[in-house]
Amino acid sequence: MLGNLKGMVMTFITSLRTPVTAQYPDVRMPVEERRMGFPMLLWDDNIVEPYCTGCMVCVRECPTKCMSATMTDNPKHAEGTSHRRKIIDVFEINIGRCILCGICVDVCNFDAIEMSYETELSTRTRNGRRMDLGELLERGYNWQAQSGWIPASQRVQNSEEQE
Amino acid sequence: MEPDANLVEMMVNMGPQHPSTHGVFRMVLKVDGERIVDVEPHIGYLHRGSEKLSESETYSQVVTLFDRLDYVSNLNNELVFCMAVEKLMSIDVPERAQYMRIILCELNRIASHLLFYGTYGLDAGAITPIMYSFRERERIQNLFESVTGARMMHNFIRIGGLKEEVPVDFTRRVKDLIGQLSTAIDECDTLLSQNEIFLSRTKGVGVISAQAALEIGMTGPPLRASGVVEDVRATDPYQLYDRFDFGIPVGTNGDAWDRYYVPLEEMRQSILIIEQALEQVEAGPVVAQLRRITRPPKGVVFAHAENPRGDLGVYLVSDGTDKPYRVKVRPPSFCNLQALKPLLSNAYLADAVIILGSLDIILGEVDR
Amino acid sequence: MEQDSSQSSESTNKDNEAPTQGEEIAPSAAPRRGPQVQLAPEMLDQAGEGLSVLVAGELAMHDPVMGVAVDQVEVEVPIQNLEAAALVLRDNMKLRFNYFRCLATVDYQEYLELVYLLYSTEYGYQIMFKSRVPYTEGGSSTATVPSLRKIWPAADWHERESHDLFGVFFSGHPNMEPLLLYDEFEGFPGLKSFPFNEYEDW
Amino acid sequence: MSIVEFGILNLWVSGLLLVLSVVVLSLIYLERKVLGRLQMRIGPMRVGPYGTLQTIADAIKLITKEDIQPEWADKRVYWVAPVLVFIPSFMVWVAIPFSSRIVVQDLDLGLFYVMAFLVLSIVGLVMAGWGSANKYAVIGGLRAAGQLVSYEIPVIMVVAGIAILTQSLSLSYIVEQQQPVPFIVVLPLGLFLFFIAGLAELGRTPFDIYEAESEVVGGPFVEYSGAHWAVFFLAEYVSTFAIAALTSLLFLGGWGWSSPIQEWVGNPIGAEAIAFGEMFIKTYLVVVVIFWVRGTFPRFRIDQLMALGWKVMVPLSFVFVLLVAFATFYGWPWWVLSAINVVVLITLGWYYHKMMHRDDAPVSVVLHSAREVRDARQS
Repeated sequence: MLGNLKGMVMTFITSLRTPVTAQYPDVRMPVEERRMGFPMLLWDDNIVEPYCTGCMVCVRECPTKCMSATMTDNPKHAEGTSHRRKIIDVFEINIGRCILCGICVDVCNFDAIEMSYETELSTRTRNGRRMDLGELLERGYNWQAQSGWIPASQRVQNSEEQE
Repeated sequence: MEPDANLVEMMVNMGPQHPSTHGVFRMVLKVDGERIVDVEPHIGYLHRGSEKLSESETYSQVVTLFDRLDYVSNLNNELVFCMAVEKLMSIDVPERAQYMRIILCELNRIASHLLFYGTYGLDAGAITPIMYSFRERERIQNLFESVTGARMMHNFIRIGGLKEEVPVDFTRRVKDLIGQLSTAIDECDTLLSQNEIFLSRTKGVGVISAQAALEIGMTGPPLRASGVVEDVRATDPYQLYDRFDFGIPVGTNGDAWDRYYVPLEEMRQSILIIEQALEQVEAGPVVAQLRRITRPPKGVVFAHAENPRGDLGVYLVSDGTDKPYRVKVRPPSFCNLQALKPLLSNAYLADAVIILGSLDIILGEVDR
Repeated sequence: MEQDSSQSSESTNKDNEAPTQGEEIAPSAAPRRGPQVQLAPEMLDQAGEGLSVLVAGELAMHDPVMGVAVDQVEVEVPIQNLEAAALVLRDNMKLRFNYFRCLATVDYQEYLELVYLLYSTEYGYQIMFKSRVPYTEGGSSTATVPSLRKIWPAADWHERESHDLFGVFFSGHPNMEPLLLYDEFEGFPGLKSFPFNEYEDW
Repeated sequence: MSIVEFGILNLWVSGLLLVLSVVVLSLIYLERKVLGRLQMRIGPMRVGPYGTLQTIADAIKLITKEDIQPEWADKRVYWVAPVLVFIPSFMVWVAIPFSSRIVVQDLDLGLFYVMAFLVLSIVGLVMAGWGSANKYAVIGGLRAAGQLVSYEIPVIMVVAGIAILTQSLSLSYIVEQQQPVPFIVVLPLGLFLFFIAGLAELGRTPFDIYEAESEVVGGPFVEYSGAHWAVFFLAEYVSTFAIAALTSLLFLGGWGWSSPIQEWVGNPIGAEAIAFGEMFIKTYLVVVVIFWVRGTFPRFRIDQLMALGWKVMVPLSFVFVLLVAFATFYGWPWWVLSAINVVVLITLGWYYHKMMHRDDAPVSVVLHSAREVRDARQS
């Protein structure tokens, strides 16, 4: 009997607390800084071109083979304005197949790919969420502007300067 | 079998779509009124061929497959595979990485046991416990999100250490969290454990002796509930578990209530481990110096660890390339599920749910 | 953002195309770096060495081949001695391997290897108990092995799984029905020779 | 019966149907909100202000949904069952007063009538279970039959005790009899028995065994969908409200507590409104307690339920009737009856507690030190 009464008291006390749930589209729970949303490509503002050189490392390392990429010669390198000899030509990610593991970010040698905090990208078709280079770069550009992202190489330099 | 005139048998098909089979699990019950005469479990609805898939993926990619085995204790699964590869390559993992692994894995154990607590309440017909446990589980997952970037499929424990250093406020957050968790576990305990109706539902139901449990190969909390002191963390310490002092809850009756209470008590012990680990951990690197591509030497290795559901093992065969030759997972839920048949014979139909729930199976791991 | 349906239906084609385009520049199918195959380290501790000697002595009648897998003792017996050796492992008072942890089947392409991972709760010993099964039908399946289900009841589902994925037939097992795969499934997908790329999209 | 009288009766009945529908909608909303609060949720919030229109949206959804009939179902039985469940639960309300005048027909045998109709819904449940051609439904239907029949006895016995005490079967008269002291004080044991047996009659947690969704997936209702399922749902909530109303009529003094205010107001319409309001609040409070119990307890097993019914509830209800009969016969003052009731109730609770915690150690899980296990293994 005591256990039952204790349980009743317990639920009664709980009912006096503030609810822990939120009304989702109106109220959004805060997203952590490291949130791994969908991958996107970053934009180098200094040279006005993508960071990505199309080296295919992420394509090879992706566990679900959700990416495909091709590279071309970088015209800006010929002009002498860019240090990138090659540049990405075609890039596509099938977001529906992506499992958000973050391996592509780890293996990238050029800081070209990052995981955004975007999570709401559902569609009704089976392979309906395929993103090409333009879309990925657009997302990346917005994300960079929002989060104040700086490339890892510069981050290291900054911290060294501080020391 | 002789035909019994008094026995009116009926086949009841439970699952694969049933609210309390915890996933796509099906059992065909032969019942006589409300009493179960025989049971035939059917698994494999979630068979994704993870072991076979592993053979065509590189070692770093296999970790993502292990995330999806027991999908409520992801970090624990990752740890086992990484341990196997590290053993094969004889990598010395930095101590800080090992401590962080232990903290994260114990938190994941708590999260997993909380899920068990909630769903077991649902099995017994109480609808509130799951909300209590999910409130806490969300807190743990928020912490995981801040550390690993994902709420469930983390891919954070890597071969040789961790993916990256934990955030700056990690220690503070974990301390806050375990404070909240210990009160919440007490609340959960008050709500359900000593409730008379719950006691009458679970006490003396689905009893299995220690001898029988060992024979049928049970593992983890269900085995300990039968009175066998068998915890990989203590009997075959891995990582730095030999540096911690904690209790191993062991049941005496081997009934459903013991199988329910052992995980509940384990959560408290996990909090103790986390506290000790936070005290002991020191600054340092979190990943060993390794080549970029993991290419273990040729050979076989077996590594195992105590997962929330029991002793998860990995039998790994390497042929010296960057992809495993064979990965065999020793799934604890699979082994526990084998005990269903002896446990269910001569039980009540309503107890089928209670007993199945007390085994705490995760179908992602049973079927792989 | 709407993609036309024709594009999404050609998903498999597209994925196949991508590597071939990239191959011209980044040859992903290049031969792997040199054949410097090392062997796994052997890290048997004192207790492990003791166990190795002990097992070799107790199983002497059954032609054991001892080995070491990093930190565990391996023992291999011929398939005809499997059941007798298993009985010794379980019942010998110095060994008492009373806990059946797992059965791993490995396809080495010339033979199948059955690995019984055993554990003694009394002494804390762990052992890999192995046996080789030759292929019977030109590298496919249906090798017959005595079932160890009577010795360790826990072996029941593990043997069924092995039958399911590798086609090892355990004689004396009462219920050799498919466990993980569905009833109509043909072939043994665990084998290396299973044609995996011919996947039917449904 | 003249044509005018008939018309007035019709108006009453259709009014009752309308009111009951609104009440059921409010009950469902209330249940979701109360359960939400008990579980730290906010409950429905989307449709209408604070989600008030959520149940209406659900009702519309249920009505417009396709009615599926299983191929092997016994069609007539299958379609008639919901009606047979709904009609008795609705008919009960003909005799339940909400104040001395707000009632369809204040019958002299009101209590008898209510009890007679409450039990009838079993037939519908068993028919639903049988007609669905589903094993879960059959098991659920059989469970329902066993459960409802066995818990009918304690309910009737408690009601008989009250009838003995008040010497009447008229609900209005019973309310009047509780004028100085409500029966919750005089007969706490009766309230306890009535409330528990009432929960079992309704099939609500912890006695929702015949529709246990984790075992028999909804029991007799498993194959129903759309409007027919909605009828079952409606019936369940109407019955819940009826049991709550009966509890407040029989034990909480109905509309009697506010009689000084009613006299002070003087205006007959105002007095009626106050009486109705009091009764309404009491009934809803009982309903909230029912929901609160639902939010806390797991459910019994069918054999435990039967054991509780036949070994505890039925004997106790007989004891209760005898007690009341003796008190009435010898003319004991009310506080003696109350004291005996309390003593029996406490003894019962203590005994139950002892029974459940028979073993010396309430927690059968012991802790082993990992360090010791480790050292023992290494040596």
